Amino acid sequence: MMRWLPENVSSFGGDIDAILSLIYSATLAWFFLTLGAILLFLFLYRRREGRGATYIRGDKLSEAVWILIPAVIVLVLDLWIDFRGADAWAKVKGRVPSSDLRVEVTGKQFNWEIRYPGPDGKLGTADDLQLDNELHVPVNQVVRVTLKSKDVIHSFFLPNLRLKQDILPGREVEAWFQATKPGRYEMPCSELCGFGHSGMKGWLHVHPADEYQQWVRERWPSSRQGEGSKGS
Amino acid sequence: MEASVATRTAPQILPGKVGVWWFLASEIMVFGGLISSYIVARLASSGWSAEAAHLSVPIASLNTLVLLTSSMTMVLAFGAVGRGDRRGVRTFLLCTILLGLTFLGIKAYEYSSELRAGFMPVTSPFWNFYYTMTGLHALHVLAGVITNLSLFVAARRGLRNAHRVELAGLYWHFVDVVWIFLFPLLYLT
Amino acid sequence: MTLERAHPNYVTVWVWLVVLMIAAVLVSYLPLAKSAVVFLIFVIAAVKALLVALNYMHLKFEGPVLWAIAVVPVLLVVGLTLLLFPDFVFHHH
Amino acid sequence: MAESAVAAGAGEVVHVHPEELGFWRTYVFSTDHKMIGKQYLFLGLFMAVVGGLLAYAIRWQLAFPDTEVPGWGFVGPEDYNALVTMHGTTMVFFVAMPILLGAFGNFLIPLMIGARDMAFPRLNRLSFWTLLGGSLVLLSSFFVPGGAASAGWTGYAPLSARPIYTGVNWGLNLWLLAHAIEFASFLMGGVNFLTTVMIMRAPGMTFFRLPILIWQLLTAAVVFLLSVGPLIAGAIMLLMDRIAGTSFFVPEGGGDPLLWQHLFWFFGHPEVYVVLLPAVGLAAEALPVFCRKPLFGYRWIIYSTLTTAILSFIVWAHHMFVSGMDPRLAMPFSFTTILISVPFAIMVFAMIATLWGGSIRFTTPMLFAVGFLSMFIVGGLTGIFNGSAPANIHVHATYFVVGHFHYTLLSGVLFGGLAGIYFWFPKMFGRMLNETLGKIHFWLTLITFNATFFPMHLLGLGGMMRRIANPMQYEFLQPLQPLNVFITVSAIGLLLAQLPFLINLVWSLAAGRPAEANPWEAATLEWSAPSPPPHGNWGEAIPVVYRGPYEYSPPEVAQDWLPQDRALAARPG
Ligand code: HEA
Ligand code: HEA
Ligand code: CUA
Ligand SMILES: [Cu+2]
Repeated sequence: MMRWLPENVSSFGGDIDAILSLIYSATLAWFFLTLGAILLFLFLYRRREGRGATYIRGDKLSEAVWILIPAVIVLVLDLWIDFRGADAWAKVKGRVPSSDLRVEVTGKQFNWEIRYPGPDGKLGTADDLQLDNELHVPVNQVVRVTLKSKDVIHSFFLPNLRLKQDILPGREVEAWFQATKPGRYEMPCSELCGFGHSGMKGWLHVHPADEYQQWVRERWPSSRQGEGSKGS
Repeated sequence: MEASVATRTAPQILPGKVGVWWFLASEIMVFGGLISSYIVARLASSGWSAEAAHLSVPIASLNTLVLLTSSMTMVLAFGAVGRGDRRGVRTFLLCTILLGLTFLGIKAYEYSSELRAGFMPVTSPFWNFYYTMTGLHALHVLAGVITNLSLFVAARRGLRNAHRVELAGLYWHFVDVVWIFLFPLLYLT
Repeated sequence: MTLERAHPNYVTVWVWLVVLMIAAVLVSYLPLAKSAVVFLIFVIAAVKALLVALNYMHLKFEGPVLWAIAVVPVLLVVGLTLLLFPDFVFHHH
Repeated sequence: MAESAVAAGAGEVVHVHPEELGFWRTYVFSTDHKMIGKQYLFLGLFMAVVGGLLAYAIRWQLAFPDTEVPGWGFVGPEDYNALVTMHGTTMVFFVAMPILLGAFGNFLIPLMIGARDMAFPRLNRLSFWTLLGGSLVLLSSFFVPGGAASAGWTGYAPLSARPIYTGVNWGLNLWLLAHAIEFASFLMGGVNFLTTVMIMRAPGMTFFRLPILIWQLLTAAVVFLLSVGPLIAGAIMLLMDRIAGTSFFVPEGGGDPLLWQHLFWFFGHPEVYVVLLPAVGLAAEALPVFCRKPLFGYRWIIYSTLTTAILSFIVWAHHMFVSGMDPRLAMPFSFTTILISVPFAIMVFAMIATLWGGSIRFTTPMLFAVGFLSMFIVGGLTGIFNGSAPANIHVHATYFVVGHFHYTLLSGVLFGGLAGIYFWFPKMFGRMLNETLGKIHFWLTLITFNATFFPMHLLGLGGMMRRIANPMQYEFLQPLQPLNVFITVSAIGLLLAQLPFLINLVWSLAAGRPAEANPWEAATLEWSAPSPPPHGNWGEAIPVVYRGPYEYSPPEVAQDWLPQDRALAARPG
C-alpha cells in the first residue's frame, strides 16, 4: 500500500510516511484478525442438524474478558500511534525552524501568487518579485512560507513533500519545508475554493544550489551575488 | 415472576415535561453556540466596550424588569392552575402576554433609535452579534407570546388542558434566562 | 408532580430578581478593575438564572434526570467556549 | 399535550380505535407511528435514488472528464461542485437520517418497548411533514437561477458566506433553509424518541431489558439534540452574512472563517455517530436471531455506546488538523479521536463473539448484518489514519478520506439499513421479501461496493484531492486515471445492483408470501404483535416483559427462543 504514496522529497516526509506505515501495520493486523474471525466463525458455526447454539451471554467478567483483553491491546496500540505521532507532528507543524529563506504565497481565486523578498531579504520592499504559480527554492535548505489568502480558503498542498496547509483569509499561516531532491513538483490547491478550484495549481521548482544561484542572478541582475542567495 | 409486573413503569413525570426539557436542552445549545462565539470573538479583539456603550442601559434595564415580571406572572398563572382558579389563570396569562408584547415594543423602539443613530447590523462585529442575538431572542419571545395566547384562548373554555401552562411556562422562563445573560453580555460590559 | 407540592413564594423570588438586576447595573458603574466588574456581573447573572430555574422552572422539585437534561448542555457550552480560546483569544492577528 | 393523556395510559388496557379512518388519515396525515415510519422509509429511498443519480454524474465526470454524461448532460466545474455538495447533503441528511432514525426509530421504538404509539403522535406527524418540506426545498434549489449550493456539504465560509465567491445566491440560501427545516424535524423526532422511551415502556421493560437498537437510537437522539445547537447558531450567522451582509465569518468585516469550522464540526462529528449507532443497533438485532444465541456482552455494548457518545463531543477538531487552527490543539484531539477505537472495538468484538458457538442461518438480513460489521471495520480502521494528526497531513482532503467515509457511512446506510429493511419488512408490510433476489442483491452490492470504494484509498494516498472536477488537469494524477475509470464502472455496477432490491420491494409488497407474526422466531416484543401490527399494536392488553431481549437457546426451555413477554412458571425473571 505504501507504494502508492508519491515519491517523498522532503526532510520531514519520512516521519509522516513512518506513521502511515505504523498505522498500516496495526490496522492491517486487526483487519485480518477480525475479518478472519468473522469468516471462520461463519463457517464453523453454520447451521447443522442436531447441533444447537451455545447459550453464552457474555455479561459476566469471566466471559467478557474475551472482548475486553483485545480492547486493552487496542488501547496500547492507540497510545503507541499517539506517542509516535506526537513527535512527528511536533516536527512538521509544531515549531517552524528559523531560516532566512522566506517566501510569501498568496492564494486567490484561482491561482497562487508567489512573492520573493529579493536581495534585501524583506518582503514589502521595492526589490520584491512576484510570480504566478511558480515557486523556486534551492535544494536542502529550510524554506519558510508565509501563507495568505485574498478571498476564500485555499490549501497549499505539495504531495511530494507531504505538506498540506490550509490558508485562512484574514490570518497569516506559517509553514516550512526542506526539499531534498531537485525537480519539478506539482502544487495543487486542495480546498474547495470555487468553480476554478479544480485546476488551481502551481509548480514547485527545487533547484540544485548552483542552478538556484543562476536563477537568482537572472531575476535580480542588478544585485550583487551572494546577497541574492542569502536574501531570497 | 409476578414481581416484574409490580415494577410496572407507570409514568413518573408528565411526558410533556420531559419533552419540553429535552427541547430546552437543544435550545441551550443554540444560544450557547451564539454566546460562545460572541465571547471568544469579543475577547479576541478590542474596542467592543466602546461600541456597547452606545446601547442604552436604562432602556435595557427597564426591559429586563418587564421580562422578569412576566416570568413571575407566568408562574402565578401556573399557581392558579393548581388552585383550579380559571379566572386567575386567564388574568395572569393576559399579564404575561401584555408584558411580552411590551418587551417587544421596547425592543423595537430600541432598534429604531439605534438604527437612526447609524448602527446597522453590518456596522461592525459587535453590531453583527448584537442584532443577531437580540433578534433571535425576540423571535423566541414572539413564539412564547403566541403560545400563551393560544392557552389564553383555550382557557376560556375551561381548564382541561391547563397542564400546558406549566410547559409553556418552562419555555417562557427559559427565554427569560437567556435574556438574563444577554443583558450583561451586551449592555453591561 | 409539581402541582401538588408546596410552591415557593413567587413574589419574593421576583423581588430578589429585581434587586439583583439593580445590583448588576450598579456594579457596572463601580470604579473597580474591569475584570472584577465583569466577574461580579456574571456571578449575579448566574444567581438570577439559578433562581429562575430552581423556583419558576421548579428544578428544585425535580429528579436527577431533568437536572441532568438541564445541566449537561450548560457544561457542553462551557467546554466549547474554553476549547475555542486557543484559536481566537490566544491568537494574535 | 392532548396526546400525553393517551400516552399516559400505556400499560393499561386502552381503547383500540376500531373505526375506519379514511384514506387520508390512514396513509397521508396519519399519526400512527408505523405509518409515519413507512413514510420516512419511502422518502429516504426516494432521496437515495436522487443522491445515487448525483453520484453517477459525479463518477462519470471523474472518469471521463468533460465528456457529456449519458442521460444527464454536460457537467461544468461549477455544476460539479453543486453535484458534490448536493450529493453529500442529500445522502447524510435526507437519506441516512430519515431511514436509520426516522423509519426504524418510529416504526420500532413503540413496538420494541411495548407502547401503543409514540409519546407525541401529532408532533411525530408534524416532524415527518416538516422533513418532507425540507426535502422539497432542497430539491427545488436545483432549479433556481444560479443553480444549487456549491460550497461543499460542509459549507466552509467565506466561500459560502458571500454569493460572489461561488456565483450561487438562492441555491445556497435554500440549502441553508433546507437544513434548518431538517434540523427542526429531527429535533421534534429526537424529543419524541427520548420521551417515549423514558416513560412509555411496557410493564417490566427496565432499561437493561431494552433491545440494543433502542439504546442506540436513544444515544443517537441525545447526541443529535446536544450537538446540533451550535451549528444552528452558525447557520443563523451564515444566513445573516449572506442576506443581511454581516461578517461573522468574513475577515474583511472583522469575522473569522475558522469559527464556522468549529461550529460545523462540533455538530458534524457527533452527527456521523448519529447515523452509525442506529445501524449498529440494526445489525445487533439481527445477529442473535440468526445465530440463535444471546447477543454477547449486552451490557458492555451499552457502556461502549455511551462512552462513544461522550467522546464524540471532544474530537471534532480532527477535521481541522491542517485548517490553520492552533497546532497545539492537534495532538489532544488526535488522542481522543484514536481513543474512540476502544469502545468501538468492544462493540465490534462483541458482535463477532456473538457468532462464536452459534447456529448460523444465512438469511438475507443476516448477510447484510455481517456485511455491515465487516465493512464498518474497514471504515473504522481507515479512520485511524485520518485521526493521527501527522498522517492526516497527507491524507486530509484526499480520496483517502472519501474512501473512509463511504465505508463508514455506507456500511451504516446501505448494509445496516438494508439489514433492517430485510429483517423488519415482514413486520412492516405483512409480507416476506424474496430470499433469492435478496441474496443476489447482497452479493452484487458487496462486490461492487468494495470495488467502488476500496480503490479510493489508493487514489488518496497517491494524493488525489477530493472535490476536483477533472483529475486530468494534474500531471501527477494522470497515471492514476485508470483507477478512476475502474471506480466509475464499479459505481455504476453498485447503482444497478440496487435494481434487484427495488424489484423485490415492489413485487413483494404486492404479491409476497404473507408473513406470520414471528417469521424469524425472534424474542423481542415487536414479534409478539401481528404482522403488520394493527392500530394500537397489540389487542386489548399490552405485553408484560419478563426478561432481556436476547434469550436464544436458553437451557430452561425446549424451544430455542424465549420471547420477552412469555411468562415462565418455574424461573422468576
Ligand atoms: C458513519 C460515519 C462515520 C464513522 C462511524 C466514522 C468513524 C471514524 N472517523 Fe470518520 N468521517 C466521516 C464519517 C464517519 N467516520 C465523514 C463523513 C468524514 C468526512 C467529512 C468531510 O470532510 O466531508 C469523516 C472524516 C474523518 C476524519 C477527518 C479526515 C479529514 O478530513 O482529514 C477523521 C480524522 O480523524 C475521521 C476519523 C474517524 C475515526 C477515528 C472514527 C472511529 O469512530 C472509528 C472507530 C472504529 C474502529 C477503529 C474499528 C473497530 C476497531 C477495531 C477492529 C479494533 C482495532 C483498532 C485499532 C488498533 C485502532 N473521520
Ligand atoms: C450516506 C451517505 C452517502 C452515500 C450513500 C453515498 C453514496 C455514494 N457516493 Fe458519496 N458522498 C457522501 C455521502 C454519501 N455518498 C458525502 C457526505 C460526500 C462529501 C460531499 C462533499 O465533499 O461535500 C460524498 C462525496 C462523494 C464523492 C467525492 C466527490 C468529490 O469529492 O469530488 C464521490 C466520488 O466518487 C462519491 C461517490 C458515491 C457513490 C458512487 C455512491 C454510491 O454508493 C451510490 C449508490 C447508490 C445508492 C446508495 C442509492 C440507490 C440505492 C437504493 C435506492 C437502494 C436502497 C438504499 C438504501 C437503503 C440507502 N461520493
Ligand atoms: Cu484554491 Cu481550491
Ligand atoms: Cu469526525
